[in-house]
Amino acid sequence: MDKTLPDLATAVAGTDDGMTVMIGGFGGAGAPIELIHALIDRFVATGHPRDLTVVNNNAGNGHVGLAALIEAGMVRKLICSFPRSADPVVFTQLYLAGGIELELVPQGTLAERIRAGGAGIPAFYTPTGYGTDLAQGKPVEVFDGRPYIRERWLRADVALVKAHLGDRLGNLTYRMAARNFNPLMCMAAARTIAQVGRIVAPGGIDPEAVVTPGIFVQGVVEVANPQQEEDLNRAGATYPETAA
Amino acid sequence: MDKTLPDLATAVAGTDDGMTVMIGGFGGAGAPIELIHALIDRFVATGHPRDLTVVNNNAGNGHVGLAALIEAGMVRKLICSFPRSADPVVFTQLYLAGGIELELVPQGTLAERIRAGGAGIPAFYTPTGYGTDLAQGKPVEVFDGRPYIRERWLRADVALVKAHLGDRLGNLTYRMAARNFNPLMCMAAARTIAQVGRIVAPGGIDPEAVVTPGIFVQGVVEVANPQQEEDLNRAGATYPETAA
Amino acid sequence: MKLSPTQIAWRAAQDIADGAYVNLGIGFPELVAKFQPPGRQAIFHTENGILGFGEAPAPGQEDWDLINAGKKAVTIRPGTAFFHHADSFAMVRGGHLDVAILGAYEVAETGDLANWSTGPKGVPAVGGAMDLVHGAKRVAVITDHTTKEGRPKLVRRCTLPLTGVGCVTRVYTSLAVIDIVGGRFVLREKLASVGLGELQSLTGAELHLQGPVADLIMAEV
Amino acid sequence: MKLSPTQIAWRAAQDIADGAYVNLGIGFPELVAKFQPPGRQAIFHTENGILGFGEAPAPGQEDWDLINAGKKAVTIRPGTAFFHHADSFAMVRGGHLDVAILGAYEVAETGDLANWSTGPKGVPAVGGAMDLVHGAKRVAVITDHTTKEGRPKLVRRCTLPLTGVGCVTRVYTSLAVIDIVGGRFVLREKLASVGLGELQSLTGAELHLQGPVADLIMAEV
Repeated sequence: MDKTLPDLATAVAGTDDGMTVMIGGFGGAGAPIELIHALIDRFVATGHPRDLTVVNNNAGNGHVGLAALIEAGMVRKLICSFPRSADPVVFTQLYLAGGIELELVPQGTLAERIRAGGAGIPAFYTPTGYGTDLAQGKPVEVFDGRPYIRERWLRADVALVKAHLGDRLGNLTYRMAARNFNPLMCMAAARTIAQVGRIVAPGGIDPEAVVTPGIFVQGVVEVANPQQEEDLNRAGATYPETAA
Repeated sequence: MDKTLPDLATAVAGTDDGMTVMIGGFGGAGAPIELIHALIDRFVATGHPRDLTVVNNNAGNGHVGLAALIEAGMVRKLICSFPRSADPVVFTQLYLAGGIELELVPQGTLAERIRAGGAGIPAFYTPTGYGTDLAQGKPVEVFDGRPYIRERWLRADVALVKAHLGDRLGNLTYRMAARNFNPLMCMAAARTIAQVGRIVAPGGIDPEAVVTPGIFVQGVVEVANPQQEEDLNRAGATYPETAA
Repeated sequence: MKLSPTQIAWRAAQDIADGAYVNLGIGFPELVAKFQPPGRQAIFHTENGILGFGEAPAPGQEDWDLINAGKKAVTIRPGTAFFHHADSFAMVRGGHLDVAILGAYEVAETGDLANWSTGPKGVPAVGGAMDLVHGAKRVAVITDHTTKEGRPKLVRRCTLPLTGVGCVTRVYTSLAVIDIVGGRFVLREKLASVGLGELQSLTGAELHLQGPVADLIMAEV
Repeated sequence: MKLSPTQIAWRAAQDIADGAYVNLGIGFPELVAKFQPPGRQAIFHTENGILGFGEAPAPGQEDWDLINAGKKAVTIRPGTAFFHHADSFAMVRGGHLDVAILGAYEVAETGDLANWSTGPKGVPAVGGAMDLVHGAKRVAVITDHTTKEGRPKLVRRCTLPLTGVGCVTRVYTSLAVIDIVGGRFVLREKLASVGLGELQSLTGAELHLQGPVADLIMAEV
């Protein structure tokens, strides 16, 4: 078995119109910039995929990565906790114009809903959000005298994640706080594609140090020296690159 | 801050009558034999703790570790998935004589209930056990056309776990399949005591390799070259040692 | 004339694809690992937190921190991963395993399985059985076609305590390979030497035909 | 005469024990980390999966894989641990943090907090605020005693969208330290230069006295 994919175009080939796509990262840390840009390339070339539902903690920053995906008009709905950033203009304008749907989810609930999706737990109770506007319509139950609201799992057709090391079996490690939502999204998608800084031979990752076991990963593509959203934004980058 | 404890007696001093005690391990792997034996020592010396509710995957094997704890008469109730082993005579005889209560929980549900306890999730739904005798009395709910049963979290007063490396902040790693329930129980107890093969300085564990972050651990005691239940049983050991 | 347990395990192993994620129940199902067809390498999962473990070590080489769900010593291979019990059962319940192969006391035409308890006597023990029957893409059973007393193990409705409802999709027996489709037993393969009438007489619910019935191979193992 | 934000942060820092696990909300609350009393070392948690991180790196030394919840670069220290978002919020919801210190638009005498939304205009964003108000053993607020327009931020009932119900246990303001006990504001400290009547007039719900009221220290920071 070899889950290695030859290039980014192949890696994003299975993402189709109307799909739910989880995209890893918290802000720029752990954001799979190259995979997102490959998805935009495909849309520019073919008009697909479109009408995507995207799950991410944020709504993009500047004009690269997730912000560029939204700017390209590929996203119908965003499920996130914090659609603000240093430069949130792309999402903000589209949202205020009614051009994109937003499901706002508290950050811990978002993480737990994704984990639940991956773990076969269709619903769970949490104190988070009880008594607030974000609990509207959700069942309330009292356990041991304290009220909780019921939340449903989140699952996706595709997850695009960024990892540090990967092997051909799909085992992954992450780099520092670039871990964040990535391991959870690997669990919750029917098809998880990981861009990794380096592909190593099986056994090249200590079995104790594997963060995402290969069972949660369907494809691995090597992207050496991946771009950082923060660096791109400081350089004023856009994607696709605009003519000067 | 220094969570290091000087010896095993100090480590188990906070475990009192009637408490719920989670004990790590799956069979012998990851079982904190020395902590359990220290608890027995205390009982032998003082008559306490007794009437414990113990959470473990199993019910002990032979006459050491958890089996010895049960044999000493310290356990009122056991919550486990598989109270059988190569030599289950201690639990079996006591159970059939009506001397110990058993709550049988499917293994995955047991793990998830403990994790839920640690994660502040008071209840969740699972397909496991639906339509079986173990679902009796549990609420059933249909999600997306499929029936699930509702399970409650499990929390404990004390968790006794076995880890490989630990530092004075409580960060832990485990050794191979000795990980099993240990990291989950660390999360679910008000007071978690870990016996570790070696205490290292903070930073001696790679931040990426920490399995249990110190926030989940209240005490760390060094037990170099810990005993393996399997080796003890092959040698016909009992605890406390009986006169020949 | 019937398949030995080893031959049943061999037959079940033929349906496991290269790279498949597989959980084998404790005991008899563990035999399946020995018969992977040449060129295929399944990745075995064990409930206690290992993916991609290897065979048993030589006697005397056991490390008791490296065991499987049956508490037997195993080994690591390149690509092995360790994880805790909640992640392990996330793999199970979350639909990530391609196949789970389990033993059975009874399998019903409804797909119901009874394999954990023979009744209220003695000490009950369930382990991971009730979890394993949910989530794996395929849940297969390997079993003798009848009990030692000659009573059918494939039945209309289970009489023993259930492990799971409507969960089994294929049964490999000492006489046949049978799928469970829409609440019916559908015969796919049978020993050439066993007539359809004889097979039906040893089966506690109606066997349905749906397409051709192949000969069940009696491997020389 | 009132405490500056820095002085409020200093006051809040005095109540954090050595070894306490602490989450500081984005922005103003982050100031608290600067004023740990000598000999004490709290362990800071950030939602995006770091425990025990250190101060900001020197400009130019940032690693953008090593950021806090405010997306600002931080550093590691001996004993730092990384983990994923579900484990991070298990720490939050599961009652493992000793204290969370947050900003506020409004705090009610009921302990209700409003700190995430000023109403239906614009783009709503909640982040981890609703999670943080549950689970920490103490949920404290640091805030100016009144709005820029001079209206009370401590009120009988919140008028803005709630972040959480009955969650705040202590409020550090520019004029006072106030506990929330049984649905009432209980005054613990106030600036010596501010009279009780004046303080009450700047507070939107009744201030109760229960034991002595100490002088609020105006630290030279």
